Amino acid sequence: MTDTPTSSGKTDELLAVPPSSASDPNLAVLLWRHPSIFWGGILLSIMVLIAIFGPLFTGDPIELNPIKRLKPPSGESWFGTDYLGRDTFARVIYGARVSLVVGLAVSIIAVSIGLVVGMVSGYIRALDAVIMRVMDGLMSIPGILLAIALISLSGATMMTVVTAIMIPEIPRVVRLVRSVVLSVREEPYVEAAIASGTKLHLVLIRHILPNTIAPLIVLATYICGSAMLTESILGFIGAGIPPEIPSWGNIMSEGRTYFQLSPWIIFYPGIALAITVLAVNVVGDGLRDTLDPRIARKM
Amino acid sequence: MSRDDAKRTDTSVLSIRGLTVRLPEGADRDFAVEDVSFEVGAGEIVCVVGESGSGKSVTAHTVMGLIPRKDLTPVAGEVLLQGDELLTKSETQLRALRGERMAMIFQEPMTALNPVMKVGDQIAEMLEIHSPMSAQERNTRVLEVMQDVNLPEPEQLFHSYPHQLSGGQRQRIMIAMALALEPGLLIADEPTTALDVTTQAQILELIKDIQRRHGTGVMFITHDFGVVAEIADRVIVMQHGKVVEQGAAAEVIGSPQHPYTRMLMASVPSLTPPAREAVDVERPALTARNLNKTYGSLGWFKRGREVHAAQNVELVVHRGETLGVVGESGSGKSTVARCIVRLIDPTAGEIMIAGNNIAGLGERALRPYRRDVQIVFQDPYRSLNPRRTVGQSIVEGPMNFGLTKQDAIVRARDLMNVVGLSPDALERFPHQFSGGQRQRICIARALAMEPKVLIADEAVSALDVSVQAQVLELLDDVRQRFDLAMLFITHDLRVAAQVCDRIMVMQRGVVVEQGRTAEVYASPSHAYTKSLLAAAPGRNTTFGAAAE
Amino acid sequence: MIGYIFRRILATVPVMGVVALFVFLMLRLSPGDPAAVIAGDYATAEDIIRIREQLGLNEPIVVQFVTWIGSLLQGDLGISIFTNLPVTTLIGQRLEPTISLTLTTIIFTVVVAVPLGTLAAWKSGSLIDRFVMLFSVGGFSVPVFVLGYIMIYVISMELRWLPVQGYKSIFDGVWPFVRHIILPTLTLSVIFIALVSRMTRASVMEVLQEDYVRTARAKGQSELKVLLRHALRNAAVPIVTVIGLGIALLIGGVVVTESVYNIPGLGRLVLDAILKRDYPIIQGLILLFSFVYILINLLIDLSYCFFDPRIRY
Amino acid sequence: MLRWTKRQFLTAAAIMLPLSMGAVQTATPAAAESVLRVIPHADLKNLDPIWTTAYISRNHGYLIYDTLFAMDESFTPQPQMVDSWEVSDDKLTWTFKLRDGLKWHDGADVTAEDCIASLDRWGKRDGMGQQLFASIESLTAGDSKTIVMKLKEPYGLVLESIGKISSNVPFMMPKRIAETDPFKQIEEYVGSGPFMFQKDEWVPGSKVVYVKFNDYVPRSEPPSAAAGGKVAKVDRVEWTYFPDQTTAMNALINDEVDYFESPANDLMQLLENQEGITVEINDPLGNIGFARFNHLLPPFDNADVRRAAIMAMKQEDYMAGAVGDQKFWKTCYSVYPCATPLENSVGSEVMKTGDIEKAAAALKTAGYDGTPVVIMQPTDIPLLSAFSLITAEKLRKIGMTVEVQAMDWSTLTSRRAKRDPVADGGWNMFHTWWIGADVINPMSIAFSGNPDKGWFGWPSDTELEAQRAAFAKATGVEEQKKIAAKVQERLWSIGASGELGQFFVPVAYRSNVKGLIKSPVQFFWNMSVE
Repeated sequence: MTDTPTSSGKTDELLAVPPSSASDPNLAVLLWRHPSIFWGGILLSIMVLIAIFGPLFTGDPIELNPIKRLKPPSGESWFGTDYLGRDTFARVIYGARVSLVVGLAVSIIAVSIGLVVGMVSGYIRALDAVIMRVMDGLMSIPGILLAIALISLSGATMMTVVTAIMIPEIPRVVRLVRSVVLSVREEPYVEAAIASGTKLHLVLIRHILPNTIAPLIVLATYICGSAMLTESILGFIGAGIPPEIPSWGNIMSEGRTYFQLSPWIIFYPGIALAITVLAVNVVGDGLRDTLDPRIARKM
Repeated sequence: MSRDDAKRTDTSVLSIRGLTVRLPEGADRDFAVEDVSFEVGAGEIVCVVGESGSGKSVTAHTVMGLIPRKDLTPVAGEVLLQGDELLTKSETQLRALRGERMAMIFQEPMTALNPVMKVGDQIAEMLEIHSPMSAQERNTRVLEVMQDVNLPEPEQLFHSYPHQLSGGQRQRIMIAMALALEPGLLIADEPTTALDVTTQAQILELIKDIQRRHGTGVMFITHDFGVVAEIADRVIVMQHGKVVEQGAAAEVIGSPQHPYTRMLMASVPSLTPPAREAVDVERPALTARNLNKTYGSLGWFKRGREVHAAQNVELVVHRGETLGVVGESGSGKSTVARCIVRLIDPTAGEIMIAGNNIAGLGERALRPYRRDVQIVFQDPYRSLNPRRTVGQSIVEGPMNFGLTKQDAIVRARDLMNVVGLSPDALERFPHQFSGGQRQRICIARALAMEPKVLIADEAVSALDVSVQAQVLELLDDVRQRFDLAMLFITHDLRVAAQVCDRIMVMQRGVVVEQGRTAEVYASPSHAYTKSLLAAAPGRNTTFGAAAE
Repeated sequence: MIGYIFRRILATVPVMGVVALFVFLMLRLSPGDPAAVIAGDYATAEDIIRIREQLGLNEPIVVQFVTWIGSLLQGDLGISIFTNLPVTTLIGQRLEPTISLTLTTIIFTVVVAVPLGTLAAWKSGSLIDRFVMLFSVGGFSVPVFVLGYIMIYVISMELRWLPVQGYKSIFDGVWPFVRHIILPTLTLSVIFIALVSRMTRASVMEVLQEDYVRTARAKGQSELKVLLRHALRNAAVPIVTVIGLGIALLIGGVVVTESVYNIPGLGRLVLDAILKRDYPIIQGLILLFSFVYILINLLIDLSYCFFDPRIRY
Repeated sequence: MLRWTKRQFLTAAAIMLPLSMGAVQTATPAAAESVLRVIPHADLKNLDPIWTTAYISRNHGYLIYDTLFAMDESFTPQPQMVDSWEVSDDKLTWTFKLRDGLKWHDGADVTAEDCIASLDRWGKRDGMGQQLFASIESLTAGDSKTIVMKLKEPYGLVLESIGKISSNVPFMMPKRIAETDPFKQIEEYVGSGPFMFQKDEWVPGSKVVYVKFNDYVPRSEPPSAAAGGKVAKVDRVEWTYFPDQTTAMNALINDEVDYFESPANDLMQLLENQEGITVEINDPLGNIGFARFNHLLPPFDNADVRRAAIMAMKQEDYMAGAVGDQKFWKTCYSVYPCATPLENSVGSEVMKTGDIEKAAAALKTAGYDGTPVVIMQPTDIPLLSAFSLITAEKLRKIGMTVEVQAMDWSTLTSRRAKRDPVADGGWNMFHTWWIGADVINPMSIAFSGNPDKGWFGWPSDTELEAQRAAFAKATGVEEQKKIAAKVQERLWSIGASGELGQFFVPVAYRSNVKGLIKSPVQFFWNMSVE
């Protein structure tokens, strides 16, 4: 059916405006049209600033003070203290660093690996079947379960946690990249490049790769959000980042027993986590709507 | 306003007066349509013609009340349906009118029908909404209208889903649905554009027939002057949201008054092939022998379902010559083109370029021959990488073959001149160009490779008629200038007549006829060729002043 | 059709193989030693070695794998290291609560999320849409356990409306079952509702752009029927798909939810097993979960032809 | 092509649902039965209290099995299954006669043969059992109710051993079960205790059910710890395990359970204020916090370094930090639990120091060379996790290089068995606690000085071993006390372990529960629900 003549598209004609290109969003217009990106971005920037500079201004997040354990929020310790008398405020501020690092590390690594694997899978037919079976297998194992198993079996370090959260995310990336590659490789401009003797790796890098960037940025924000959430759940279950590192998940996990006695231990990191993940997701939604609303179905 | 407007108002089913619709902020102009006035009388077919962006569809959708009101706001004028003002009606009131007193059919019947509902039910839905009929009565009536639009075995088709029908049948279902309640006004928005030429002829015939029998007023939107010539009683010509000319069909087509109309008419390619210089037959640039492409193979578990997209195709194109490949969708003409460019691998046969068979070469061995065959695609919006400048796109190929960047840019600048664009435009991105300009860039990109063979795969099909003429001229020009062998793939017999030295007609993967263009058009030997030519709309009409 | 089902089932074999191999290697290559755990506080090195031998942990890894796959094919998931009971028995005991919880969650989710998403798509850009989107983004942002605790605290402890914890079988009475399942279902549903309503919205929004919706409106069809009859059914395939893919998410949530509400289901079983290095249970359960996931997604694939007559196998 | 209508689909789903659920059998108690609903301190994973030392399995054992002797409140062995016993003058022949009316849950009579097989199996697993059996020449049945034990040499702890209150308790099982390989778990659960185990209702990881054994004949004496009459006063005991403390507490408050065996100390504030809930300390001995060094690896292969580290460990800090409310802990510088017969203060100055500066000075003198200390932190056990963090902070303050390695308890248990250098997966320190009853005398493995057979950490001290051997043979109470003090002095002088204080885990229960027995072990007889 490739040779059916079609008009340039009904909506274009209806609106009598030339088809806009997705590749040149004017930033000001973009923010104006999508206030969610604006507000989400501001929120996220604040969190990033807190993560970077916050710990410079707070007390020591790991200093023990058994005498002052489980004290409610006060002028001295704004978010109260935990069961070892550590300052929850300092810990929550420091936790922002941990959560963001985990979120970023997971999304960047997962996207990078998934990008390579997805491109290979989408372009090299011989490997496609094998790779996709492995990805199907990986995808069929519930992510959290896989992460818990990996971590508790290989020992909890920052590295293993990031790896364990990342591995279940890879199939999503691979599938997305592969679907983009499969659809873009049929584009006439890709065929034109092939017809003019462009080598495979150049075709992939010049013509196909750029098409994956927009959806990948969006997916990366979602992965970042869900990685932070997963980190907290792992921490809660007791299979997360080493507990001496005050990640939000760990703080909440340690406050678990004291939920009714000292709710602030769970409340503040919970709020911080929810706000951060919310900001990340809102930015992701905004980017998705801006870059390509149709991505929604691929994710 | 013309003098007989006042008189006609009484019998008008649709009367549009001074309609102005505002575009949302940020569009390239303020109004989608501006001060548009025309009438559609009962029993009359009024064609609204214009190129893309002329506002013809907006007008139609405004009448139906199907425009998104927050984006497109009617700010002035009135729209009277059988005397009732539509613009002031509430959504509920409009809903009652739609289907009952005005109905619409669309360009692409495949997408216009709900894919998950039986077609019979979709027609019945129309009755269910507007009439108090029982289910039994509805079904009877559905079968009646299906019979009315000449659908074979309506009882059986009733229970079919859209994807099980052919394109023509689907459009008949749409028409049946639109006419189920015998509305006074039928709006047809490019209803035959997506159809093959033979089907198109049948559907046009059907619309005319039905309209005649039911006395319906038809507002027919099209960009194809052949169709206009076939069907129109009166013609409204629109440009940039304004009506530039209207009048009886014969007058507008035969002796257009407005310069724009005249230009349009002049651009319509004639079905009569012009005289062309004879071509040196001794210089074959491309030869295909016994070319076959079969899809579908035996998988481990799948039963083999084979499709012969191309069967035993033989062709020769000489330097300086244009070979046209004509056929309807599914005829295999694009498959042949893509095999020759080796975007797909032929299943069997030989493709000889400069004495070498490239049919079975691997990618590495093939690369040196890539430059000899270049292709220009149909869709100008997808043929250029939107993220790379025009210059980058053009120099990519030559640089693959060892040209330095400077030399490649020099060549690109030259070629931009050749295709009629400013060399300075190399720094720009594709979205800054119109469709016709992009197609020129694609031609420049192909030429940059210094090919021996240029394949134009429906290269002008997506363009407006005025742009189409220019691009055709350019193609013919470069063929001569660079002594190219050109393979011109098209479904449009008019276009083929203008540029091809020889013609090859394909049907279901097989070449059914081959010969010099003038001869084939004058005396087709194969029945299929005959039917194609007979179906070409407006074949008996001369567009524009004959003198021009 | 039957041929297709057969092929699809056959096609799950390599996927299950991948899962099995992956799970096996992951467990065997990890540093924890179940023998030491079993031996307990007072064990000597010799005891540990003896236990290792009993468990066959000294065999070459390939032999262990082959042995394991062999018994797996006979439906034998092995014996739990700690409780000395067959894994199949342990899974059997825990099946009902987990199935009940997931089913009530899926039903509740579909009942809530699909109308919500459709409404949001229809009123796209409106206040309702904003609210639904906010809820769906919010649903993705709050950790399940925090939600669980808050619900317990407010609904069970402060208001005393529902029990705090536990599970009652539906066979012991519908009312106790319902009372115990409400809170876990609500907790588990939030993220799932967020997911499904967001997909419904996206999918319905896309369908609403389609020509046939315009056709339906051109017929004068009412908006409600346009949504129900034309939009929703065409939007069904991606919605159903996301429900299937979401099963993995759901199983993850089950682990936490069962912990918080003290429901003796598979989620807690697997969590306990992982923390105690009870290899046979971990292997068995991850395989079971994967199998269920693959099976459900197979069923969903097959359901496509119910939603979309264009799809034939 | 298979075509399903929507209705058919729903019907099919409705049919399949109960089918899949029907596979699970559930039983419900009859309405009139009295049920004691308990949240046990741990999940019962193992049903063989001889095979495992897990306390939860021991508690399970006390429900369904009986013992020959049992400790009373003053930790004196009293006869339980035994009716009367005699010791020959040379203290080499012990003759025990069983009570009348003892029956197994399957209806058979309890015989001497059964008991001998049971003791045999226990003697192969339990540390005290191994010691006892090393002195036993023969163990034979006189008649169906008489057990005759002949010793090679006089042994001071015969009754203390077979009346041992905590793991592994020598529970009596029928001969056929007791003949199971001691290194394999038993697969049949028949005892002669006051309750019967309901295997059908057991859901590992969640629920355990016991019902009253109607044929049990309790002794006539009032209950006193493990001794005295074991009268089952409820028809059913149901254990439901809660992994989540908050949920468990809420369940108790909401009257969904009756008895909460080991609530976190911090929850006590909340529970105490609830109407209808009683909180009390049921275990007079409590638990002893333990910081264990690896004596094989530097820097803790040096006794002076160990002693310096111990000097830094201020018990108040550990107890306040990890346990909290002062109601639930006290300092205790005796290696034997305070308020038990062998408590003393010999040599404990080092533990009492609790001073960073003094410890730092001592460390300097000891010649610490900066070797890093790897502390294993079991993150799934909050108390030990806190101990680890507090130790780490203290050791850093006295100038040691410390690396805290987080892991779960099961990883820790496997890793602590490794004697390899740190680089190869070894370790320097971990924390745990002993229940008071387990360290009540020098025979506890916690005090071993034999690096081959001793407990993880492997102190090597021949003098310590000699003293412990002497204790085993000592027969008089005063002599035992004297030797015990010597053992303690030796333990402190080699810095075997740090002791972090004595803490008590209270129980919380609804006020309609009556008849709790004060004891370091949780017993369920004599308890009733009103």
